[in-house]
Amino acid sequence: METTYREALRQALQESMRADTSIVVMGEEVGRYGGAYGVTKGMLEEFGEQRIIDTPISEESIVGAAVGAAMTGLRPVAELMYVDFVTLSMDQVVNQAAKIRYMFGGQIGVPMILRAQGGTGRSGAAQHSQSLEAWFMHTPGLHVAMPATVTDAYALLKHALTLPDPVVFLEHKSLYVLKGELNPEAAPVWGKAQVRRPGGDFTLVTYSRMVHRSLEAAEALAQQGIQAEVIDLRTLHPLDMETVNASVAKTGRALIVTEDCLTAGVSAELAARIMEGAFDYLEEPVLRLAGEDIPIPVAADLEAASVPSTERIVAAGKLLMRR
Amino acid sequence: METTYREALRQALQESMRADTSIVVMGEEVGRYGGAYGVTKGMLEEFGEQRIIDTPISEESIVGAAVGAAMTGLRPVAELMYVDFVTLSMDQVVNQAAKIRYMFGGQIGVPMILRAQGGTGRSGAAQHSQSLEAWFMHTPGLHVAMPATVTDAYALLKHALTLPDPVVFLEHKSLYVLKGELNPEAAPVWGKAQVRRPGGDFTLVTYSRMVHRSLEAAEALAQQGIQAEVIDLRTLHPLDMETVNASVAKTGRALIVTEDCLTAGVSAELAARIMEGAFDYLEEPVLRLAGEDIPIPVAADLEAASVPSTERIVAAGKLLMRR
Amino acid sequence: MSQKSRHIYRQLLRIRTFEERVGELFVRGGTAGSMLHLSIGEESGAVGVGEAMRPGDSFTTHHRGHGIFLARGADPQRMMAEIGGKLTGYCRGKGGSMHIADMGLGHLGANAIVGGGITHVVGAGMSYRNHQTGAVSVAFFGDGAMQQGGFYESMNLAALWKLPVMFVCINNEYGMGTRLDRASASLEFVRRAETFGLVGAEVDGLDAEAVQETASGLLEQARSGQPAFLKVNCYRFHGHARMDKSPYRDDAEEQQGRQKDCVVFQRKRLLGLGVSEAECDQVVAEVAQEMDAAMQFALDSEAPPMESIYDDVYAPGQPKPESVEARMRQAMHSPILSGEEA
Amino acid sequence: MSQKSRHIYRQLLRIRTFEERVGELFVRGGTAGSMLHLSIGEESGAVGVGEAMRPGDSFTTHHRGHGIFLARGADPQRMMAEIGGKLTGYCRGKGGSMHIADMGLGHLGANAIVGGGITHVVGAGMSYRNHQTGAVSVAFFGDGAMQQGGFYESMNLAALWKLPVMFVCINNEYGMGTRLDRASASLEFVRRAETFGLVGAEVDGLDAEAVQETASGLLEQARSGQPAFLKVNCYRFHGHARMDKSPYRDDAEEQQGRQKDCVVFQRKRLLGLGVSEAECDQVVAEVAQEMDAAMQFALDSEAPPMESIYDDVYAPGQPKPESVEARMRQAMHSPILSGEEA
Ligand SMILES: Cc1ncc(C[n+]2csc(CCOP(=O)(O)OP(=O)(O)O)c2C)c(N)n1
Ligand SMILES: Cc1ncc(C[n+]2csc(CCOP(=O)(O)OP(=O)(O)O)c2C)c(N)n1
Ligand SMILES: [Mg+2]
Ligand SMILES: [Mg+2]
Repeated sequence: METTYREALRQALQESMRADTSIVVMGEEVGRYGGAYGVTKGMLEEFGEQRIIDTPISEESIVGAAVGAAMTGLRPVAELMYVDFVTLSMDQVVNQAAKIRYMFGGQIGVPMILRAQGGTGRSGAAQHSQSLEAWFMHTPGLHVAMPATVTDAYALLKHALTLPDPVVFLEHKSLYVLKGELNPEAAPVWGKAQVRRPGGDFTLVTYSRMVHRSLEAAEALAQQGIQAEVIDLRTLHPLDMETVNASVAKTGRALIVTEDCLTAGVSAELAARIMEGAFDYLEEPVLRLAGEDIPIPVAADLEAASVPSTERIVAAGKLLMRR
Repeated sequence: METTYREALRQALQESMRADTSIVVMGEEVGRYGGAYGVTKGMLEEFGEQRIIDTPISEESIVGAAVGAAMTGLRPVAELMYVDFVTLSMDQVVNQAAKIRYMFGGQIGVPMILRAQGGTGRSGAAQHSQSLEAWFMHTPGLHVAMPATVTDAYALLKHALTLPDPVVFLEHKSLYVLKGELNPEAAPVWGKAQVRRPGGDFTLVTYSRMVHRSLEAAEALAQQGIQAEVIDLRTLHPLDMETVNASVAKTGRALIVTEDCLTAGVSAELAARIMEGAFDYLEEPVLRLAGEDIPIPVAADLEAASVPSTERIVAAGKLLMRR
Repeated sequence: MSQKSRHIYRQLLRIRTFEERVGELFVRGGTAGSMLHLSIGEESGAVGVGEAMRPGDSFTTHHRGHGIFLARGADPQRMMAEIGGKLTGYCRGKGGSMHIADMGLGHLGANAIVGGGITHVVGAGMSYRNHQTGAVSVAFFGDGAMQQGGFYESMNLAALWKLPVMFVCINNEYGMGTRLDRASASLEFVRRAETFGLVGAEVDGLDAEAVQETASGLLEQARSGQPAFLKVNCYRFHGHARMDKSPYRDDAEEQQGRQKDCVVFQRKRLLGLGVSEAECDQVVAEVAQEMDAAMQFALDSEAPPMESIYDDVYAPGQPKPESVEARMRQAMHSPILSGEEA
Repeated sequence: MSQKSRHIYRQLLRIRTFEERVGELFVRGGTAGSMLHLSIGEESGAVGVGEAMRPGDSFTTHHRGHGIFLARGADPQRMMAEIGGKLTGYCRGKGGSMHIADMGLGHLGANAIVGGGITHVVGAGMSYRNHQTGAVSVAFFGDGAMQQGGFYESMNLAALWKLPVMFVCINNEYGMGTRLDRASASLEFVRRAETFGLVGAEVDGLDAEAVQETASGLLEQARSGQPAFLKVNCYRFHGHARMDKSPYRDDAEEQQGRQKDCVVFQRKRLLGLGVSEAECDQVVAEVAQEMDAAMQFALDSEAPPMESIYDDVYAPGQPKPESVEARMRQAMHSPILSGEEA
């Protein structure tokens, strides 16, 4: 049925919590307030205060408590309102949750989800607009999911709630109102990239919000006779390079579009992996269209200019095809 | 004169502090203890408790206080004993120090240094052996320095102590005892990569401790008729791709050697930048020899196997030259 | 006496009216976004402490800091322009409402990270101690920040090093939708601060002059190296930010909370001191004019130019970040990247 | 009565002797590295609280946690093997001294991040509350961790949610080279905990039985939903880690500090209870044998196999990390990567 990204996330949480009583949701404003972006609205009433847990503003301990809970039989979904706040929880995410299974020789895992949202679009300025997924991709022991569509928001979150290891689940603040078909029977998609649009001229690799701008751009390019194959990675760990490199082997050209800033960002790993996996097929260098290497400014026009726009994706596609 | 990496760092701090009374050093055990690795030994006696400041175990506030001090006329050198502990300070490093100049429209900067050491070599296990430089390279507003030699430890630190913006200065725990010539008159090196060994067959790009293993490997390869050009980046921001790509344009082949883990690490950005800057010259894909995508295990042999060894660098060089 | 009381009334009213205009500017679409946190109902903390501070003293604020900066001498026009994301704003349109700062007036910055600016005053205190300037640095934050661990580290550092620092908790009873008693198991914040080696006090925010008196005493102790903690009790009259209608609290409570109105209280005091209604209304009219002008200034100001997007990531003279576009052009050996020419 | 006192004496002695053997293992080159933190002088905190805990209770420790785990039933052989980085260790040689853990005995893990394990007991407490297991989770940490902000967040969460949690500060007077009074401006830790809504107590670590008595009372309150804080005062007899000779404190102080010896004290108690010197020496001999065997076990055990390096990054069944070597081989379409064949 037709629903929104926000409701799809809620439905995944509700269905999973009904089936698995060990799941608890904890974070600032997840209960009475219903979540800063409304994802958990109404859930306190259904699941009660022991499973929908409003926390004080204590990011380090929200995640730390989730780690301890996950080691003792609960499956916590710890929510950080903005991914920018994970800077206060990095020890618990990186040194604890991600490493406990390994440090302890495999005797226990940390089946928890760290939910947060990132990205631009609300004039939230430098401390409320970041895209920090590269940090987690660089941390062994974590899964990283970044759904772009209504169905993926639902399917990825439901699957994440069955995994034995910690998952960083990153939503995009501009996608909550996205409308779309939710297909609950959709095939499992964890770690499988999805070709959102077939095309033979170049491969466009992206995820999260940029999937939508990329598809718009692909339409515009098609008008001009350029066929882009748009691939939505869905998860950054596991990373499905098979799908990506199979496409590049076909097109010989690749453009990566991410919202996180360029230098040492996700686009760097993807470019390197394409070179490693499809070098002999590359007719052009892999292009990276990413966020600018700047803090996000508050002024609306500047904020918009700090991340890839549909127009710039179109221009980059044409540049890639120019010779 | 001949000295050690540790003494070179101390000499840079001492000379700078004598010349600039606004410089203060703050951190755990920097005073009476002389620094966990002895870098600040004896400095408390010379500069007193108001400039060599022993702090409690409060990483978030050590960096936060340094930010405030830097905004009000001091030039703090905040020391985190192990870079692994920066996970407790990331808000102050990333959301505050790195963004203040931009957020405040350029009215003030944060001239501070965050000193820490990272890497393997002491069986410090998963929480005392990480290489996290990619996080800082991915943060606009920061400089990142990673000296490999005695002279660079001195020269880079002295220059860092003159910069108007925050510098993340990362030492390697296995280099403190490194002996070498200290040339105080060495030309300024900030942002300039150094060709440590000329060679025409392939370009080897590295930094920090891996510079030494790479030079050893280059020697061994030379025995077998393969000439590697070894480039030491010295700083990851600024990043001197001119030197790197000029070399690749000459050799047509590149191997990157880093200790930080492979996925989304510094090696990814370097590979992408070489593809962007020297694609037409590349005869082979850029190879990345980096740390394994695992937490660092404590057992000595496993720890050693988790990062590039001289032997593996040799093998990678031969692989790159095999056809 | 009444001179000072008049001044305080005007200051309280200026903040109240400024915030009302921020709300209006938002409705008129003139603000950069909706993350705007009004301090209506909390003016006494800003004015009381702000008046007690001296020239040269510095401060940091939380995200709800408009009033605090106004109390410390801010130009409402430049503030409003910043809230509008305009080039004429304090941060040239880069920071916005949650990042207003002005080194000239000792404003070390508003912070959008709850608790993020608290430790900065510890560092400022170190500077003032080392340079013996005699200044104090004051951290303003909300009751929600009392649950952030960094605050406790900061209190300890300030006490350990005997720094000229004061911590001011503006307790408006709520952190977003969470009432303080649902965020903190104990409300003995002053005793708590004492166990960290600080002196502390709690004051009713209804009376700005009482706040000033208490703040003055603590500030002078801080100045002499005995860091202090002050809790100002008030009530957040409106929602958390512009989009929040406070469904999580009932009207009865809100009406009750809004009874604690420091502006009304101060006006009553003036009347009691023999100031006429007409004189008070005169102040209201003057302030309204001042703040209307501020709003108009924001509306009339220009947005920052596109080129400025790469400015001030690093200091002038340092290399600016390369644009993503330039990087792609280099990769493709192309002079241009644009829909047309490509 | 004397039965219990004998048992406590043996437990204290087992820890003391185990730690001595760790030092010996290090000298013999049998340890994984030198980051080994001995709890000699602190045995009473481990034994006193450990004895007061019940089966099913869980705990986390700091980096100086060998004794605590021994007091909770650890097998010294597997512990020593882990300290040696051997496959037979509790963590199969992956974690080492600072990361020993055993879910079977409720050891949620030692932590090398000061304060890193404190919040974990809050989460465990949530589990026990939701599942009504009746268990308590106890965080052990040093005096240095009192300066970490996260601890204060944790106390508040435990009190706010009325969790079955206890926080135990093993105060050995030092954090590396920093004496507690140079790290904390105030030493009123118990009163501080009370202002967070906890019950608290402070006890002299000389007498392990006194520690147990105090701990028992607090533990039962914690079990009923009133979280507790306990401070055990002792002295770190030796350097911070194996390389540290404590140059920062003078011998007089050290001699003085070592007077506070809970092992000697407990032996005196036994003698007072009529236990003979011979019986005591018998215990000493048995414990020495036990710990010699542990050391020998570590020396005789195998290091973990190279292939295990990629194990347990993710759960069994999940894809293992690809090796850097395999990645390079793929890039070069090469079946092999080695000096010879390449
Ligand atoms: C570290 C962090 N966590 C959460 C938030 C989201 N947030 C913004 S304001 C706020 C409530 C703050 O309450 P309080 O400190 O009492 O300040 P008030 O809004 O009442 O003035 C929250 C949770 C944030 N900005 N930063
Ligand atoms: C977050 C963090 N900061 C610093 C260190 C380095 N360090 C290891 S132990 C230690 C002292 C800890 O003192 P205390 O908490 O009293 O424990 P003790 O060593 O006395 O048992 C320090 C500073 C660390 N491991 N983690
Ligand atoms: Mg509040
Ligand atoms: Mg201690």
